[in-house]
Amino acid sequence: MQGFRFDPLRLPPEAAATRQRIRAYLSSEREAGRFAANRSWDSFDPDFSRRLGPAGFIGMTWPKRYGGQERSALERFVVTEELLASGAPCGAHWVADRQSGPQILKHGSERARQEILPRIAAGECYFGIGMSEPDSGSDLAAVRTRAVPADEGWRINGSKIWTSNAHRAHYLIALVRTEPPGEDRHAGLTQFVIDLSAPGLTIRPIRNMAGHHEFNEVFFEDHLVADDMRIGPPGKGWQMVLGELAFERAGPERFMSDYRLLVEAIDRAGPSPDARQAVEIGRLVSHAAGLRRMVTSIAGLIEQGEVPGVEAALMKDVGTTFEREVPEVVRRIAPAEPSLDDPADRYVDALARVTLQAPSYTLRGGTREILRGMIARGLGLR
Amino acid sequence: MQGFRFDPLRLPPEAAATRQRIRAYLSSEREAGRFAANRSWDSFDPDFSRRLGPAGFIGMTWPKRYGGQERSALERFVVTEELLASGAPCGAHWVADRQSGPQILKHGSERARQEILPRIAAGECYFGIGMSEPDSGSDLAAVRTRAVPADEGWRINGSKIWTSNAHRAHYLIALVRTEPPGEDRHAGLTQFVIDLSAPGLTIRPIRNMAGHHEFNEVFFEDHLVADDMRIGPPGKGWQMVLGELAFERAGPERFMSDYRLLVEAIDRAGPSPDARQAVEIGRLVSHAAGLRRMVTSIAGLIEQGEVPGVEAALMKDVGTTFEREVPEVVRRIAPAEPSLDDPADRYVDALARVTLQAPSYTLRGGTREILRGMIARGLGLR
Amino acid sequence: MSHPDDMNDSLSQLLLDQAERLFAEHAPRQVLEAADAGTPPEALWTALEEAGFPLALVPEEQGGAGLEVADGMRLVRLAAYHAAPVPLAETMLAAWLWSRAGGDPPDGEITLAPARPGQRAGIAGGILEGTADGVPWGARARHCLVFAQDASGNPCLALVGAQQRSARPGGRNIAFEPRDRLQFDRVQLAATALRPAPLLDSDGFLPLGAILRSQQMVGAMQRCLDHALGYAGERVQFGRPIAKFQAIQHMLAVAAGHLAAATAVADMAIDAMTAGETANGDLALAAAIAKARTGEAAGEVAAICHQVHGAMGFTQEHPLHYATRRLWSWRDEFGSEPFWQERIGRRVCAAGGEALWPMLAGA
Amino acid sequence: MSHPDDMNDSLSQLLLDQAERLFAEHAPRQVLEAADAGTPPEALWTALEEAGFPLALVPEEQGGAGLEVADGMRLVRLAAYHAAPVPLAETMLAAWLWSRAGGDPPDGEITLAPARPGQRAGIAGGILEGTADGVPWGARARHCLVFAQDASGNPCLALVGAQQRSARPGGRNIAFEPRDRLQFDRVQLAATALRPAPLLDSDGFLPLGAILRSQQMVGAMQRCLDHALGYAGERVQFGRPIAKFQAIQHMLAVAAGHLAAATAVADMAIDAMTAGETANGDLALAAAIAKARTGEAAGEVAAICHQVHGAMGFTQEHPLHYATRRLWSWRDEFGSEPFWQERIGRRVCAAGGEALWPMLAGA
Repeated sequence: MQGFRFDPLRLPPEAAATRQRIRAYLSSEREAGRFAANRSWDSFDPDFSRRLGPAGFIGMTWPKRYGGQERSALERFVVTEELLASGAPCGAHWVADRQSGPQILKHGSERARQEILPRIAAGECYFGIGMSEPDSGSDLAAVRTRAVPADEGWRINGSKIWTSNAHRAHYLIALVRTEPPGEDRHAGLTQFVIDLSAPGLTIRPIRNMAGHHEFNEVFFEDHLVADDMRIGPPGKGWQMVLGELAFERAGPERFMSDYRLLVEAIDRAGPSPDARQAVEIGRLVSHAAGLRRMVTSIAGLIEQGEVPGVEAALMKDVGTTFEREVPEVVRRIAPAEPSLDDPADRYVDALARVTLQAPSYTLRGGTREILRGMIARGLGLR
Repeated sequence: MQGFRFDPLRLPPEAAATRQRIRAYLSSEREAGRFAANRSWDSFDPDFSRRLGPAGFIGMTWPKRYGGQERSALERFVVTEELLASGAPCGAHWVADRQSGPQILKHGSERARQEILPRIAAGECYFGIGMSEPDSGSDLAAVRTRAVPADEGWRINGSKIWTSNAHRAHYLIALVRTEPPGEDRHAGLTQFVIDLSAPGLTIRPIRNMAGHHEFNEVFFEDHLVADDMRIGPPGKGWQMVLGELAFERAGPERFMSDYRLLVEAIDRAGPSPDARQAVEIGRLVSHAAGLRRMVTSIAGLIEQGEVPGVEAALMKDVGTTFEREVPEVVRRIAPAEPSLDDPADRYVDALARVTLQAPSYTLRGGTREILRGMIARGLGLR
Repeated sequence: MSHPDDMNDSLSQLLLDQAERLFAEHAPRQVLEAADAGTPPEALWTALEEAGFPLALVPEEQGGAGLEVADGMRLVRLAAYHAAPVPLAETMLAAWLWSRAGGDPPDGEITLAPARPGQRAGIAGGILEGTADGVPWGARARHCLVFAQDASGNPCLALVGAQQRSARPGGRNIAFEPRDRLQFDRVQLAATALRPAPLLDSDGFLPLGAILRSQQMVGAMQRCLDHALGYAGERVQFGRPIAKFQAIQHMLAVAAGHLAAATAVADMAIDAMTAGETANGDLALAAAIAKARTGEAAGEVAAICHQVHGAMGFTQEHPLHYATRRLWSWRDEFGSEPFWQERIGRRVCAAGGEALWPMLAGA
Repeated sequence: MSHPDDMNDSLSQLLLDQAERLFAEHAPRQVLEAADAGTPPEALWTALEEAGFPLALVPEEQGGAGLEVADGMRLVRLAAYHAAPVPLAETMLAAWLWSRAGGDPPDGEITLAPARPGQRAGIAGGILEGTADGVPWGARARHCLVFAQDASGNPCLALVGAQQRSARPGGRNIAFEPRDRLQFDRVQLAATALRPAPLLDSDGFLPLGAILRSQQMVGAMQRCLDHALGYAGERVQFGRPIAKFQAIQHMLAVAAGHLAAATAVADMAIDAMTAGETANGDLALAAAIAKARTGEAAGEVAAICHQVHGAMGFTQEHPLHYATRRLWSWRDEFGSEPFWQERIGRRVCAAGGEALWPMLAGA
């Protein structure tokens, strides 16, 4: 396909070695009872992240002088997929490691790099995402939060919404308008690193339908941010955000959010499944295998320094469609009444949690409709 | 739902009596070896129709003076669903009975009624549909075939496409432009009954992908049509065509085109199906049951003289989605390599024919996309 | 989308209007929130009892309102439309069955047990023995109507008071409705508390419970679609309401199709229940079809409506989840889709392909 | 959409260009029409033989072109993209296997039998016995490579000439490709015509046949999507190309997703075949995954591309059906999706949930 690059990629030997290292690490964590399996990248556990960082598994690709390991993107990829497969609670550091850190490394000031990256890599510093606003969800270019030049840098007024973990993260990267909207509605936007402990911010919790507090609305009232907390040139925020989104959409978490439910369903079916169970599980596995290969190819593009925007959109659309199917399929082959009140039954518990989480899979990080529009553009239809 | 009327309907006693009559008739036909089962309303068999008419099952609702039986729309409905369930080859008279005859009865001239309706009811006179043109398929209002007043009535130039059976039918009802396109693109269209044996017509066959000749392109070159072969007032063709389409979309053939494949698959699975087969067949049956009730409700609306445009669109969308699923589901529970060369294996034969026909289900009579647009309008979204 | 009461029906508009006002007054947002947090909506239940709704299906001579089954099911849909967090449907059904068995239904909530496939209770010498999981409001209901078979396999109904059974409370479905484990540990029944079960076969409450949940899912789907249509008309992105995007329009058209099909089979089940009062209607098949098709529609409609709502519908603030969490719970209760699909499929296959049509259209 | 040869690959551009020209010249529309009507495309086959494609995978020292497996599969996709109505894929695979078994592959078309699950042939004392249905070009191929097991269950290959087997010709799949019944009636094999089978286990040709069909489906899906993208850009309705409608865009985006996923698993199967040359690669699992996922994608892509084409794509005139009829045929050959899905599922379940990840990502 024109512009769709899913070239076969064989992982290099060092990636295999890294895989063994992270597997050994996770095994020891599990054996020590340090994490409940069946969590995922939306489970916030700072203790887990504070151990994972010093073990060398956060910020792996960054220069050593910023706390990184100077590993390849493929080694980082292997670590992320192993974390997901094990059901480790990665939510605390996930955004910082995946997209905020890389944005700062690539487009941030030297001060931002020195102050922030080593703390991320240590598993101590967490980020939220500051893109959406109440009136601009899918239509990101419609953001109305404004930054105007001030003595110390910029003064920001407005609000951001759906910022995961803003109440327990340290920073977010906010996309704000720095010039009035003109002919080109993508122009005049700028990204800034926002210190969530600084004055001029109010955080309002937004509980999700399962009753959990993950989302927030963040209000900016004359919030001051230094110019060296700017990401990329003023007015070029749209280009910045596209790059950030490609990273946000490109990883294995876009088909593995409920991987642990699949694992539990397999065990529920048992070693001698009936034909229905075998067929449906086999079908899901055939999908997972294809997706894993696609996401591996994308990791290869990232390793080559590419920004795989359309490929990431396509993989995320196919991957999240799969994620949405997993609970719907397994509930049919291993019937259960889902409940959050019986954690001892790991299958029922996973089914309940995933059922309540699944609607977000095709929304967060770009809705299905936005992604399909991007794919259609990649196909030359728009 | 606003405007969606699927009220429960209990069929009246006379419908039950009619059902027994048509069942007895079809049984005797089958026993006499007069039709191969597993055909449907797209199988053209004039012999079958010429027996069915005199038996009183065509044009049933029409006045006796035009060859009808003055039966209710619900009795006609029962006959159509029994024909479909039995796999009778109804293609010859189907369009004439369903939509062309009713259009002529309601909006045609007395001459047209007297000349044509009794022959339809006798099972001797067949119609094609003259709506689509090469450049106006879904966008019907874009028709370019033109009729201009002439001494004897109207002179028509242009062409119609996808006219099923034009090469073996007697008439078609054509939608043509009688006034230049203006502000209101739906204005200035008129419907005419076209005698396919008259001069000024050329019929070009269009074979379908299975190699069958059902479709045609009909070219009009100074074709003359008398004014009393006009349907409805000049310029009001759009209103005429909407009414015709509601009838075209409202019947049980919109979920029963491949009903016989389901029957064969049930027999293929046998009396002791495995769990996969039982579950999937049970699922399809649950869909069929709901659709049958919906289409029965629509028949009730028609009996009350309503034009159930939106309900028909909704039923057709749900019904054809079901029809598209049938071959995809049964091939998974009763695997076979489909072939047209083994008619003795009725399941394999039905599977092959349906597989090749299925793409048309969600196209003919209004594409899925057009229907969903109509439903959305019914929901108040447009 | 409209309210369930837009339908033509025989229930007086008066009664449905009354119910509508009752739910508006006694099941507002705060009551749903409180119920989710564990506080039962006592005022709501009291109001329902005062209106006579729990015993609506019971004949007047037995202390009820003598409502027709179809009208009662309309009320069940309306309660579900409002996500009323009370066992109204269960109580209506239990009271109806008990009255048909010749008993006078008691006041207060009545639940039904067993409620899951594969669970059974037994009766011998007037003594009830058994365990039932996932019983709706099992710990809170004042009475539990238990389906049990005696040694000869005869279906019986036992009316068991709260003090007679032990309950392990604390379980909830994902709509946070109580679903408790009840144990009947050699419960000695009074003579008037044990009766031959009308209408039921060895499946116990499963078919009628499935019909209840089907009606409720219809009501909750209507609510989802109402929410989504409203939201799509208001939410502006890229300079226009999202209702104007073809993708949104087509998704909602599909959802409307599922709702229409689900309503059709739920209506069909009502007919079968009604016929069952006087003739031997094919209740089991109608229940199976209703639950299978409605449950499938529930998943699709919930998914579509969440997609239309975007992140907003995923929040506790937005009321969408009161409907969708119920859909995701109810579709698995009293037998999930595959349970009933398999039933249908086995019956259809055993009869053979040509027998399907008479099964659908009547002999 | 692009041609299969846009990929980076090791096959020289020269060779693929040559193949492209060859198909353009020898497999134009008229040749496809004639083949559908029963006239074999002899000039096409002759041209393919002259180019050395049928024996492309055979080592040079055994008279072949010594092409790598991956490049050979690229050629298979290209032939399928052009709907070339010849058993090129089957011949390439048969010749490759026979050469790996130590034999020198003959000229002419070679087919594979048995080709369906559950069918078997046996060898005893150099005598072959068995029946195989649905054999691709079974009546026309000059040779048939037969998989058979001897009395001890050892997998063998037998090369059988046309005069040695009886054929019931006339069967075709719905792409009108010949699928004949072959009978091996006490066929006495020459010593050089019977060899121990490399790579194969008791499944015989099923896994490798499944991989062939997977590659072919990738090629045919690429063609479908190319057709649909072209048509959507040209066809004007309501005053604009239908490509501008969101419904069309989203459908085609979904199709592109299926194609990408199918390509990924088809590539994976090529890796497994390649690995199998030197190590004990997990061919069976890779084949199962490839056929299951590709077959599922084939149905979806064909459906979407027909929907985009409207009535036009339903005609014999429009070339779309040369691709879609092949997809509908190939997905059921060498085991349909559920056949392979069940294999995968049984293996995964037997190993347990935690073993799935190492199975996907490597131990």
